[in-house]
Amino acid sequence: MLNVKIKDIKFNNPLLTASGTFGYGDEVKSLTDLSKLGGIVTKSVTLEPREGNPPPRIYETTSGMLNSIGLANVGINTYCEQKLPFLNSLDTKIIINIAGSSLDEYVKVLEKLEESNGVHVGYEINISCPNVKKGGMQFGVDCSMTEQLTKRLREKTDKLLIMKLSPNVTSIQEIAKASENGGADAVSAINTLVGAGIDINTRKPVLNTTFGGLSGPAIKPIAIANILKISKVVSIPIIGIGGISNYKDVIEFILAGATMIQLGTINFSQPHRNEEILIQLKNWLNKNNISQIMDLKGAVECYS
Amino acid sequence: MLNVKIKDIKFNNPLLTASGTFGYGDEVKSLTDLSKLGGIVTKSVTLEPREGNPPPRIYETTSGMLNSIGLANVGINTYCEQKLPFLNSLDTKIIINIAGSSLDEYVKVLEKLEESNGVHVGYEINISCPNVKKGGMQFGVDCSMTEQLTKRLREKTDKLLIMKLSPNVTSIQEIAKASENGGADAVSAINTLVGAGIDINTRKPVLNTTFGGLSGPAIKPIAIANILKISKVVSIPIIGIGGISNYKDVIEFILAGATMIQLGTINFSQPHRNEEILIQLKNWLNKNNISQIMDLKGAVECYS
Amino acid sequence: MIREIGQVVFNREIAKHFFEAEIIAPLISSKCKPGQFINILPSSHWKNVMRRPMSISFQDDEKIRIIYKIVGEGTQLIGNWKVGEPVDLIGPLGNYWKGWEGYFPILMGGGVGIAPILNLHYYLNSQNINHVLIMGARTKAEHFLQPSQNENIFLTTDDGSIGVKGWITNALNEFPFDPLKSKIFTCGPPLMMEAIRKLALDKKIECDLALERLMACGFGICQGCTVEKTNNEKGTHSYRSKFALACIDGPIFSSSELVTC
Amino acid sequence: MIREIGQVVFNREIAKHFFEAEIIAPLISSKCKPGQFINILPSSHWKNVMRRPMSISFQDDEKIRIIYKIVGEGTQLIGNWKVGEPVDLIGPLGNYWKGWEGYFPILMGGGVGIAPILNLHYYLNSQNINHVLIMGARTKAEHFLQPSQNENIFLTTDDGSIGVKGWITNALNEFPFDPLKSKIFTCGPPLMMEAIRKLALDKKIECDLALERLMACGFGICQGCTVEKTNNEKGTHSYRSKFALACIDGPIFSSSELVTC
Ligand SMILES: Cc1cc2nc3c(=O)[nH]c(=O)nc-3n(C[C@H](O)[C@H](O)[C@H](O)COP(=O)(O)OP(=O)(O)OC[C@H]3O[C@@H](n4cnc5c(N)ncnc54)[C@H](O)[C@@H]3O)c2cc1C
Ligand SMILES: Cc1cc2nc3c(=O)[nH]c(=O)nc-3n(C[C@H](O)[C@H](O)[C@H](O)COP(=O)(O)OP(=O)(O)OC[C@H]3O[C@@H](n4cnc5c(N)ncnc54)[C@H](O)[C@@H]3O)c2cc1C
Ligand SMILES: Cc1cc2nc3c(=O)[nH]c(=O)nc-3n(C[C@H](O)[C@H](O)[C@H](O)COP(=O)(O)O)c2cc1C
Ligand SMILES: Cc1cc2nc3c(=O)[nH]c(=O)nc-3n(C[C@H](O)[C@H](O)[C@H](O)COP(=O)(O)O)c2cc1C
Ligand code: FES
Ligand code: FES
Repeated sequence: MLNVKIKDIKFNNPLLTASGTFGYGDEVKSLTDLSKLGGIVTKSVTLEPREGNPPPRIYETTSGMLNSIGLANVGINTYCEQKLPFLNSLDTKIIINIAGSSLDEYVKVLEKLEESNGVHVGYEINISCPNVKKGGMQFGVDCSMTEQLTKRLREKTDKLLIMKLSPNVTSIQEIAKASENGGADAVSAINTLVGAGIDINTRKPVLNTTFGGLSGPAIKPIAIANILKISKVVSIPIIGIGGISNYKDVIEFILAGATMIQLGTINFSQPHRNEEILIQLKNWLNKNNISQIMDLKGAVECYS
Repeated sequence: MLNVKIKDIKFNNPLLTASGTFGYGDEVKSLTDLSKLGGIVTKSVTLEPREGNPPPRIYETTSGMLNSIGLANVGINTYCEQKLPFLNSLDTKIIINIAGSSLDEYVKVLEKLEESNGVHVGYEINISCPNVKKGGMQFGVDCSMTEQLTKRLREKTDKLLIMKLSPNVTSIQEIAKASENGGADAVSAINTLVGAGIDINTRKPVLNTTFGGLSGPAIKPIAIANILKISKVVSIPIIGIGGISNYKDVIEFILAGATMIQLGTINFSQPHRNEEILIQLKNWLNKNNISQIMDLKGAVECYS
Repeated sequence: MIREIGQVVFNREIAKHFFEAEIIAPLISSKCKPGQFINILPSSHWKNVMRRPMSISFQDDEKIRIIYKIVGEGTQLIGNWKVGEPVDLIGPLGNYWKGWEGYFPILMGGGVGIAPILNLHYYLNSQNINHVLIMGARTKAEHFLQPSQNENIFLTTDDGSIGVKGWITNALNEFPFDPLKSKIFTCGPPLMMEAIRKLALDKKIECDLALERLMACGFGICQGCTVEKTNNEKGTHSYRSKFALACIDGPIFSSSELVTC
Repeated sequence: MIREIGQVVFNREIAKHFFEAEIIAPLISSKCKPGQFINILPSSHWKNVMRRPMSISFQDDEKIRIIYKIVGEGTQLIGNWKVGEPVDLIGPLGNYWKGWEGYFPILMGGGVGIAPILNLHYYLNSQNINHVLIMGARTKAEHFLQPSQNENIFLTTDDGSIGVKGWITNALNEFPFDPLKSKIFTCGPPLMMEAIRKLALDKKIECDLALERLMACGFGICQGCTVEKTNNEKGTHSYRSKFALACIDGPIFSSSELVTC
């Protein structure tokens, strides 16, 4: 009743964990049963190791948080050596999130992963990270760059190719279309919104980098609006992200047009929430006599 | 200690009320002392009366709300007849917010107000309303339209001319610069963010118009980021708006670069909050030996 | 309309799922009229952007009461109010019941819609105005009044466990009245009110209904609590003749001016 | 590390501004070691996105305790915990105190930093390991221990109202010790720890410090609780040799590896 399909890949349920909010699964495995998840999207990996931004990197806001981790990660070589074996051993689907500072960098990382012995089912391409100086968001705000990047990556892989979109643009529809035109199998949205805060006593920004990404329940209405907009212009599946914290939110995203969803910030305080959501989703579907969750996909009934 | 100046206009303090969240002052006058305010920005007025969008028009979200009022208002003629005399009688500064569906419409409304006997000190131009089909946001996302509109209005008035900016763009800096180039005395930011929600039981959007504007504490980090960005590129004053609910928020906006601020959604549940804020601001400034609140303007100390 | 910090006198369960709180609030209580409501800050830590509106169910010179059901976070916090606790209220808000002169008032309250109906009932009693009070609920345990033929108090329950079985409108068969000389005052769940509205239009009974709408402010500044009206008379407030505001043009509307409840 | 629903045994004020709660949490208490912490959901209605970390101040086979100060909303909710209430915990988290073999342990706790220090004190006592315990506070009312020359317990206060007057480091003059054969274990406000760290580096005393950082998760997945380290040794986790994570690489660090507290 909960299983969903993107291209030829079957997922047991529509729940993924969002990149950067679930590590590589190893840290969390004593807190939740990973095999119950639809899948895990891993923390962004880049060509070179990155130490990330200096502290402070996170801050709590009203019903949300700011982060500027800055893509801290071990780099693709160490990743293949040390993280892949563990990921391979997990009883859930793995989607590897890739970030880069140039088209070539993205392509190289993907190539290395294609040559690796990873059993991951696909890639999520982070073209929307607001927390690094070069790369990241500069792709996600430009249609032709997005299309070009998608095309080049498409040539290199038959695995799932998912472009992760930024909400920090005038028209997310155009970037979504560019992704579809480039050959992406799906788009995921949204990444964090650009935000900032200032400590009034020290007069310093709450983040070392001044600007960071806003996530959490505060942004859910913005995420829903973006899913609705994207679903009007593309026919590839959409993976909904942004402030999801309970089963009702999951249904709301699916009604808006999402095929799958990702749990992000909620994992920090409720790493087991995915299990609760699965039970509650089933109960709700039963109570409402809905046999397949995908019957709800895009089933919103607009007023006019 | 709290007074501020924009062009030649002196305000007793930096607190304004945001358009659409304080009516015309008449409804609220038994709940708060209007003369204590720095000023009131009135609900958007348009050339013709508008009945606004059908219900439902509002919805509560996590630490925020969605609205799609749709610029319901009496139209400029009735406005001049019935609202202006009351506004004239108020012991506080009045800024009249104008919206329109075309350049000409904005200009006509402003002309009528210039010819009226209003004693308002200026205009705030709403080029950023996400809740009407035509006009509103279409201006606020386009630089040359913004500059053109600002120029035409500038020709018609010597009163304060404030352009109200939308955060729903890739680069708010460009729109801010266009406003400055067009001759605006100040910019105000931000208007609401495009958001949506779906009732999972009825499958209907929570707003009749599907999309609406998100406001409230949830959006404060986004507003602060926008103020910081704008303050880097323009030299005219910035009026900060977005999720302000206490005196600390006011200081945060001023540190980020705002000269004045507007209280919006908070007026609905705490219409007297402005009075509390003024007292707390004074106490805080005294405790910190700051003689003028404007000493804090833009005083954020970024890490690098 | 003012903001007043009231003080809780009591806060207790009066029937299954129904709670009643009494609050000392002399400024509001001395001004309010039956049918009006207050807008409540459920707690000083309240992080939502909207207060929670509640009808006034009783008033004297010093105190007011509310009757409420716990449905979400706000009402849960209200349920936690302790005796003596200060509570932040704005009121009195909205219009009030009127126009019973020359009519036989039939008061019909269902669910938590009983609150403003009860206050009208007390008022009519104090004025010795003869009337009927009908209260509807799902089952006996949800009723806190006793039926009384003498006092013209009728109860209905969905399951017949007390009073008349079935819809609240069934109770209209229990006593004689002249439709053309009677007027219904009602508040309750939308479906119930819509049934009463249609019946009233059908039988040409005058009928005023108190509606609920989501309210951000409660005093006319957010323009969110829209009620669609049938007649589009052009007036000064043209924009409010089609879409009225439940908080200042209502919450009480006449059956004929509404598109739906 | 697991999630456990504990049950509150008591929750009381033990000194001015200081509260102590005891929680039945057998899974966590049977695994944790002095220096470790738990991450707490202050209430089931908690709307913030982060839990609130607290050090374990006492442990037996079944129960743990925390000592806390009320500083904001989260600790206020914790202060409201009732006896018997279920509370949602993740733990045990972080590394733990170690490396006292061959050293004379000097335990120094200030403010709420006393919690993990106290747990180490209990542990060393249970192992009959001779050590000194120094507790610092602003004033007498904030202390809940008695000074005792016999048991090597020293108190300091800013105002001299009990124990040694002035900074906690002043207490180091109260007893003889050999810097090269002693090791400081400390937790407290950043300024205090920074002073101790500098003193330790200066006098070449071994010193481990438990730091506080804002934590979104507490178990290594958000990468937000960054601690800047001096040595940039290239290792497998190159990205964590410059910026360590307080929740899994710490909270306890050695004075020499830190840039600042
Ligand atoms: C004029 C008026 C008078 C009312 N009188 C009573 C009364 O006497 N007794 C009573 O029990 N209830 C009354 N209500 C309904 C009451 O306001 C809601 O039950 C209450 O707001 C629920 O809040 P919550 O946080 O517990 O639930 P939530 O979970 O937040 O909401 C549950 C439902 O309550 C309604 N609601 C929530 N917030 C508001 C709001 N700001 N304005 C209007 N409706 C809201 C919505 O329909 C919502 O779907 C009245 C409503 C109005 C508009
Ligand atoms: C490893 C560790 C152990 C701690 N042990 C104790 C202890 O034993 N006793 C004690 O009283 N306090 C302890 N703290 C501090 C405690 O976590 C904060 O006092 C508490 O989180 C404040 O929450 P609040 O909602 O009441 O205040 P808020 O108003 O939300 O915050 C006040 C301050 O508390 C800190 N804080 C808030 N949230 C967090 C968070 N998620 N992670 C870290 N710090 C935060 C921040 O510095 C913030 O500025 C510890 C912190 C850490 C990191
Ligand atoms: C601490 C943190 C780190 C993140 N790191 C990444 C990342 O490395 N790559 C990426 O594509 N998204 C990253 N994100 C964005 C999330 O995957 C997600 O898109 C966003 O947080 C919105 O979802 P949420 O509101 O449910 O958290 C990160 C988010 C947070 C909060
Ligand atoms: C119900 C409502 C109505 C609004 N109407 C207008 C309007 O008519 N014109 C306008 O320029 N902005 C309007 N706004 C936007 C506010 O002025 C303000 O920019 C926005 O709400 C963000 O501030 P806040 O988070 O403090 O509410 C409206 C906002 C709300 C919530
Ligand atoms: S509730 Fe705001 S106008 Fe009615
Ligand atoms: S708190 Fe999340 S990694 Fe340390």
